[in-house]
Amino acid sequence: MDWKQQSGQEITVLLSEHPWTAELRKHVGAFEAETGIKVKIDAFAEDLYSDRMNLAVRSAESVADVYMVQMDSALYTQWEAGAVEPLTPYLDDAAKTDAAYDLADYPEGFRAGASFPVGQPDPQLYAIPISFEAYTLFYNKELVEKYLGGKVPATMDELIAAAGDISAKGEGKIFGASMRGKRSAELVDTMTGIVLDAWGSEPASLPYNIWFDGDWSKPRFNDPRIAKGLSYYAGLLKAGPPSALSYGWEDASRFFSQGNAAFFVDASVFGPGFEDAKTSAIAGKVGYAPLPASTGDIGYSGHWSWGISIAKNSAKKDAAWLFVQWATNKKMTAALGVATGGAPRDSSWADADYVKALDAGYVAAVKTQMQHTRPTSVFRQGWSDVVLLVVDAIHQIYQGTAPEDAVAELQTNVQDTLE
Amino acid sequence: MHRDKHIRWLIAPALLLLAAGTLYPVIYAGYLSLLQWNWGSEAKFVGFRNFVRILSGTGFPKALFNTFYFAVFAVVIETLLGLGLALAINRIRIGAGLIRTLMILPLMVSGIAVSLIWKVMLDPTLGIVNYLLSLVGIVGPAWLGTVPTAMPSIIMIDTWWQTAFTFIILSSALKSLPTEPFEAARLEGATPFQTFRHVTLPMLKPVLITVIIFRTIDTLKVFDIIFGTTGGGPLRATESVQTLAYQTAFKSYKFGESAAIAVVFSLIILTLCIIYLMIDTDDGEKA
Amino acid sequence: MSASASFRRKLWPYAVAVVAVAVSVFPIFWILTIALKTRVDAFAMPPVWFFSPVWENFGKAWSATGFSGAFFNSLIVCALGNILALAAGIPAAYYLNKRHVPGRRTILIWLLISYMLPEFLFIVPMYVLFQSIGLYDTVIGLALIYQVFTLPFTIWLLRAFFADIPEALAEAARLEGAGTWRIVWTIYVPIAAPGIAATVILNSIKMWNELTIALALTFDKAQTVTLAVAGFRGYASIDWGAMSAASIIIILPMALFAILAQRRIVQGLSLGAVK
Amino acid sequence: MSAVSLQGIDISYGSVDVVRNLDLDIKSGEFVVFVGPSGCGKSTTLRLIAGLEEGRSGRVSIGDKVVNDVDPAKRDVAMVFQNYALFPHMSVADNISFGMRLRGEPKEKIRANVADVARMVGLSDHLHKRPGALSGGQRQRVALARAIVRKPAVFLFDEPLSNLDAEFRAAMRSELSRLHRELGSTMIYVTHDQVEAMTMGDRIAVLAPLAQTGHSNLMQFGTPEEVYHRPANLFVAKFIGSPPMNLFDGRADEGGIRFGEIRLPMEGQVPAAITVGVRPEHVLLNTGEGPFMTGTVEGTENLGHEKLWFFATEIGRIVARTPDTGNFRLGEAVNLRFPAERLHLFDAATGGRREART
Amino acid sequence: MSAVSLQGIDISYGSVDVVRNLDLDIKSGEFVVFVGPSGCGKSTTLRLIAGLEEGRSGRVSIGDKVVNDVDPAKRDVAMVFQNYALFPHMSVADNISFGMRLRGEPKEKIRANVADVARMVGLSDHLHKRPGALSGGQRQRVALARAIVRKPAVFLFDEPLSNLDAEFRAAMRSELSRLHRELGSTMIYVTHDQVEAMTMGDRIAVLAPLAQTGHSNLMQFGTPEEVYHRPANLFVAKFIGSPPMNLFDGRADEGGIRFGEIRLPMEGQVPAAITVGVRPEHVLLNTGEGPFMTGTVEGTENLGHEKLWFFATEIGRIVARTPDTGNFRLGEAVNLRFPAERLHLFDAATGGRREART
Ligand SMILES: Nc1ncnc2c1ncn2[C@@H]1O[C@H](COP(=O)(O)OP(=O)(O)OP(=O)(O)O)[C@@H](O)[C@H]1O
Ligand SMILES: Nc1ncnc2c1ncn2[C@@H]1O[C@H](COP(=O)(O)OP(=O)(O)OP(=O)(O)O)[C@@H](O)[C@H]1O
Ligand SMILES: [Mg+2]
Ligand SMILES: [Mg+2]
Repeated sequence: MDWKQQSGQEITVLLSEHPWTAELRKHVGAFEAETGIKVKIDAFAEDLYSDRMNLAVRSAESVADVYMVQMDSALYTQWEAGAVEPLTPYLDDAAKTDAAYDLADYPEGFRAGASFPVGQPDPQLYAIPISFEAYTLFYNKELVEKYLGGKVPATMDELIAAAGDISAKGEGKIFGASMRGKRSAELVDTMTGIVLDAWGSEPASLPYNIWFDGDWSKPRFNDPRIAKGLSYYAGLLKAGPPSALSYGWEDASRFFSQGNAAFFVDASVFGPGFEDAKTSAIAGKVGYAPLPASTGDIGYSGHWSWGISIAKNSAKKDAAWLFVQWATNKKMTAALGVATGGAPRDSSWADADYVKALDAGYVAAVKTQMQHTRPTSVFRQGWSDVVLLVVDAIHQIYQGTAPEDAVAELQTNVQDTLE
Repeated sequence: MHRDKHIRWLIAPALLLLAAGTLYPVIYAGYLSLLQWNWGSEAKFVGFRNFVRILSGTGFPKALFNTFYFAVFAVVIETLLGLGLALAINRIRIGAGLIRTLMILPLMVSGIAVSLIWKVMLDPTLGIVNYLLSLVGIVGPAWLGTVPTAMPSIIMIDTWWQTAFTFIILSSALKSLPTEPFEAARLEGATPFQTFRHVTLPMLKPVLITVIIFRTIDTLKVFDIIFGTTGGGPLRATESVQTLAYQTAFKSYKFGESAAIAVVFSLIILTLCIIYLMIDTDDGEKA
Repeated sequence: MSASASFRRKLWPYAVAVVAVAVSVFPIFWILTIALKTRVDAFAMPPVWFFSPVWENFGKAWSATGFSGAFFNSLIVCALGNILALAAGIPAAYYLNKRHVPGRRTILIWLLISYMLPEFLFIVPMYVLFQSIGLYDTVIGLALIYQVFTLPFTIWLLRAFFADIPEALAEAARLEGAGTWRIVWTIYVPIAAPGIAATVILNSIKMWNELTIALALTFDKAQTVTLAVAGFRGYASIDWGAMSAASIIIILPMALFAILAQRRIVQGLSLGAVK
Repeated sequence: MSAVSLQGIDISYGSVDVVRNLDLDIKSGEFVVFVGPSGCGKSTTLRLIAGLEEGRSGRVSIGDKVVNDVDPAKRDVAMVFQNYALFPHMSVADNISFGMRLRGEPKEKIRANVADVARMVGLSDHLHKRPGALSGGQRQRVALARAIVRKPAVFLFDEPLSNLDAEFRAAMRSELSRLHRELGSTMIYVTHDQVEAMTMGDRIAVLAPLAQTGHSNLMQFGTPEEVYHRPANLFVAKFIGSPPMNLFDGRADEGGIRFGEIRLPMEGQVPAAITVGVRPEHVLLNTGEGPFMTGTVEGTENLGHEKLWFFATEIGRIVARTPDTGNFRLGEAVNLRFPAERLHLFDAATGGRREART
Repeated sequence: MSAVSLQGIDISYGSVDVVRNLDLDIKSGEFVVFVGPSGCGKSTTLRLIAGLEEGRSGRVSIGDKVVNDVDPAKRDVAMVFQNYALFPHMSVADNISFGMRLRGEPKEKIRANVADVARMVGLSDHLHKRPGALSGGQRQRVALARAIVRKPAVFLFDEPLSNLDAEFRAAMRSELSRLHRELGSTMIYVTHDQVEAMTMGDRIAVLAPLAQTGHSNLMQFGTPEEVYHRPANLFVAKFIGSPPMNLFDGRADEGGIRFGEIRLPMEGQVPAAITVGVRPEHVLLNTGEGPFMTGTVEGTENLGHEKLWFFATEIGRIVARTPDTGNFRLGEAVNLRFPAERLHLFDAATGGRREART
């Protein structure tokens, strides 16, 4: 395979401001040298990114060649809209793909989430994961030591009880948990991670995930396991600071990193930030653990991924593919994974440099959690509307509505919305 | 000067810009509102189904209510406050320029930054506001975090942010009023309030009406400070028409429905404006 | 009335001003402290009142990718946008200030419609349109599309200001041989200067801080400063310091500009030329 | 320089007619004074000539051109507005030179002309000030200067000296007369000042409010002599002269008229009711010969250079004017004589002048 | 009702002094007229009394209260502004009744009072109009009506009749005099009209611009008689009277003064240079006895009731006023006589009046 085959091209890469992106910038020079392709990186903050990326890939003119995409319904919608280029043909072409690339190094679940059409024969791959996040438990070792005698709760019920306890003792300064509760579709993954914990080991398959019973016309939001999962979430919010319902991730993580909360349940990607003494008051004091179990002794959870894709409207797809291939090869995945703490290739977790760069507790926890995660995505138009309804249900439970009543209403609302 | 034949050229450039900027999107939006279209996939003509949907659902009416709740309070407070401040500062001779500049600083902060800073300041635990309140023995509420306090908090944030808008316009309007009627009113024994009521207010009327119209539209279109602080929560307590429409368009990709929301909403605002223009028959009367 | 009463009469506006200024400025001051403190101090409560300022956030903000470029883009967009809005808006305001001109009411309503168009409703069609006519990702395109809200605002506001100017002045100028354009530019514009200054300040602020349209209709060449600031909100981490510093930096040109424009507003004019 | 002619002019504000059926032929280079009670339409007529007001019907010509459709800017007309209409944002100098600057005249010339006319109206020390910092009279002078500096074909002056003191007013009057001679411009001048009306105009147009006359506003258009000494009707007789003419009822009496104890012969057809007028300065006090009536001194006013005397007589109150030398006591009885050749007779029904005296 | 007293008043705009060291004691119920050239500070002084202007120093009292720190609203002063200062957004009726409405007086009373004063100023038909739809004179009458309806302790009139016609003006003068009698209010009245000044005021204050006098603005404060017949200085002599007093240079000559061929004896110390004045109506034409000089008729002005004659003489131009009877031809030589008791003498250096004549 000739890395120089597209030399002289210039490609535009549209990225979200993600730790991966920051790390990538340091390596782009090497790619340019190796391929002779010039790379222009356009990176935007996440909340601006989605809108712009969606405009860019759907436009008639080419705006970006390679772009970062959320490997959930966002990718799915683009696929439906025919805006994204299938990558399988490139992978299958020996002239375009290096023999050492090894797609199988990615866990099956990651690949499945980016292959369409779902559940049909011969699906095509549309994105390659660049980072993943598993929903895990972070704790403040000092506070756990002070209030719980160092014992990390083993079950969800214990966790919530302990968190409530800490809040009660914390005199309005220290709280048991810090969770994001702001009404936003962004909440989908954290929330799904916790519901998956309540769901346990039972199967849940894409595109419906746990939410539908194998058919879009059969929502099961009033399933007792979902009710339980949502009430966990509400319970954790309740054990948090009083304005938790207005907290986005930036507020929840800041609250935790200032040392005011004992527990924080969210994506593993926050880990590296907490260990940075410049931005965190609790660097070196953070403990990591898989989500506490809700039944049995294993805590289940969800994972979620960013991927990169090639825009259908790109005029330089071959050069774009070279970039995608390079950025996701084994070496780069491990190198860039250092920044995200979530390298999506199995091989990375065996990479000494990668593991060494991260907190040992963190690596252990994420590695364990990875064994018990499922995708948090649902592939359906309008899914984010439903997510907001789910968030509303959490808010209701938070405000005191009985979980059963909340999910019953949720079920009706979802039916209305999807009808 | 009715005989001025060229006067119609004065409006031409504005009409041109206006036509270019609005005709196409307005027609487009009207058309979109009749479609079921998910941006990319096939568009399907569904007639007025989108309208029926949004009007019969709970989301839109709730958002509409919230929006008016917000708008009414924000406009009233900001107008009164802006007017009061403009009147007060108008009496200041020395340092007025500096004071005015400092007072319009909030307006210069972008919506994102406003949301961030106020969320930081209003944090019940880590925020300066409740800390300062605690110094005087008040236990501050959870501001953005509870249903009853969320919207008032947003109104408060908007008041901080946008009062400068009404203030600066009314300030300059006060500056351009003729001084003679004020002197006459003083001699007639008018108290400051009476002067305000009978002289200042009527003379400010054209500007004041304009300010209110634009503030009303602005507040009805409220988006960034809600999006940035509560995202419409808790429990939809702060969801506005714009956040709903945004969500519908850019998060759910339901462009037809989003356009329908916009159309209904525009019609409501339009009706308000037309009612105003009908009532206001004697605008522009001169001495 | 005693001397102290008259003293009080003169002082209360200052008291009001002090409170108003304090309330207006405090949150901005707070942003500034976040920019100047270390991240950990920034959010400590009770607040850390005494700290040695960390200036690096400002350097970091300014040198962040695209920030300075975006800064100048925004300046150009503001300048162009204001020029367009005034060039088209002043004559239009004059026209619409007259009572019996054709289409007056219709145009006034149309202006309001234009102003109230939800941005996300027209960014999709505009995105498509701009790409096909080459205005996508240009400062000119942005300045043009901003007229959708700056123009209505300018026209309505100036119309209200023009309403206070006695018609006799226009008549006098006309007899002196001035055509309509001259009358507008040499009589109405200078007399309504406070109003125009306020309009320009407000338009500038609005364009400077506009996010949604800029997000949709620019890519990199014409990226504006608000987009650049939003860039400090990263994924799973916000560079609070740099973001705050950037927020302060982007207030500066507007503030500077406002100070200049203030003069016009403060001066005012006594219209003591007409009985 | 240009004749101004109005033909069949009607002007109304909304549904209210202000001017109706006005015909006026002003000769080129003539100095015409408009007088009339407040609200009778003087300013409106000037504005019509300037092109600032549009008549409902009628024809306006300047020179030999019908100007109904000509832009005010192109009529070569300068106007001193009754309310000054100064530009508040310009200095006095800039106000005055506005028109010249518009026409792009050379800076040097502008400066020289402004300096000239400023000296003429006594504003040399105020050229840098804005109108807001001027006194009332100073503002009026700026308005005057702005018109004068233009040297147009037609000047329209709307009470241009009303706020000036007597001394200055006299000076300005002669300046304007000089200007009129030098430029030969047509000038139309509205004033409430009797002295100005009498001394400045080649002809005087006396206007009345429509409400009072019903048909047309123009009551008389003639030389000052004519208007003062041969008022065309009662309206003019009352309006011109200060204090106004004494008027009293007379009645036809054997081919003559009689009022009080005085009887005058009269030729031609004598109207049944007649109004007799005599100006205060023509009432002879204790002098002259012939029939007289007795008046009792009721009051006096000393104007400095002259005195007014108010008498109660059998026909009503009579005012007489004398040089300040005369002296009567209050209550004193004085013989009042009215020289026949000084009497004015008007048909009491129509108000028209009757000249039927031998 | 209230005396108005100014003591040591200085007023300046920025660095320019407009009024300096003004002392004026106006008695309660007095009618005082302010006259003076345009820009001399009349309006400024009224505004000071009203409280709209703040002096740099000095004391203003109304009644027996020092009002320097009293709000204008509380001074019980009504003012007719020179520029009217009407409320543009209110109807005439509302303009007039503004103060009454503020005080919450009963509707019925307001309506009645407004109707009364509107009738008095002739605005009954215009009560519903806004100022913008009024003629200049009508606006002025609204301003007048607004002040009158108040019936305050002190009235300040700033040229309240300048835009009214002679007939109406005369009517208003007597209305104001009646009001003055009835209310007993103190009235201060600025005018440029000599007739008004002479007839209306109990006393006249003659003001001069600071620039011309240097020390103080007040040139004379006395009854109309005094001011007209015994002007305190050259300034007053020139300013009062229209046409103004004839002034010419005289010189000391053997215990008397001489001008032209005329010599007058004079007692006391005679200043080296003296200015002699005589009013136009005191110049005798071809009559009287004693020394005369010859003047050639240069021009004439017919004011209707009187004539002005302009003579060229060896001492300069002399104006004479006669009843309209006299008649001279242009160029005719006429004997001019100046009765000694009618002459005014002023020290040419200081301008002060000299009474040193026997
Ligand atoms: N706001 C001001 N700023 C500066 N100078 C002023 C201001 N107002 C008035 N003046 C000056 O003060 C002087 C006195 O003005 P004032 O209005 O009192 O004159 P006036 O005697 O009323 O004259 P007029 O008879 O023309 O009305 C004038 O020379 C005028 O130019
Ligand atoms: N804009 C207007 N709308 C309605 N009526 C008006 C308007 N302007 C003037 N008038 C009326 O028209 C009549 C004539 O006004 P005009 O100004 O010509 O009078 P004028 O003779 O100049 O009086 P003055 O001597 O008082 O200046 C007045 O009765 C006035 O009330
Ligand atoms: Mg007029
Ligand atoms: Mg004055």
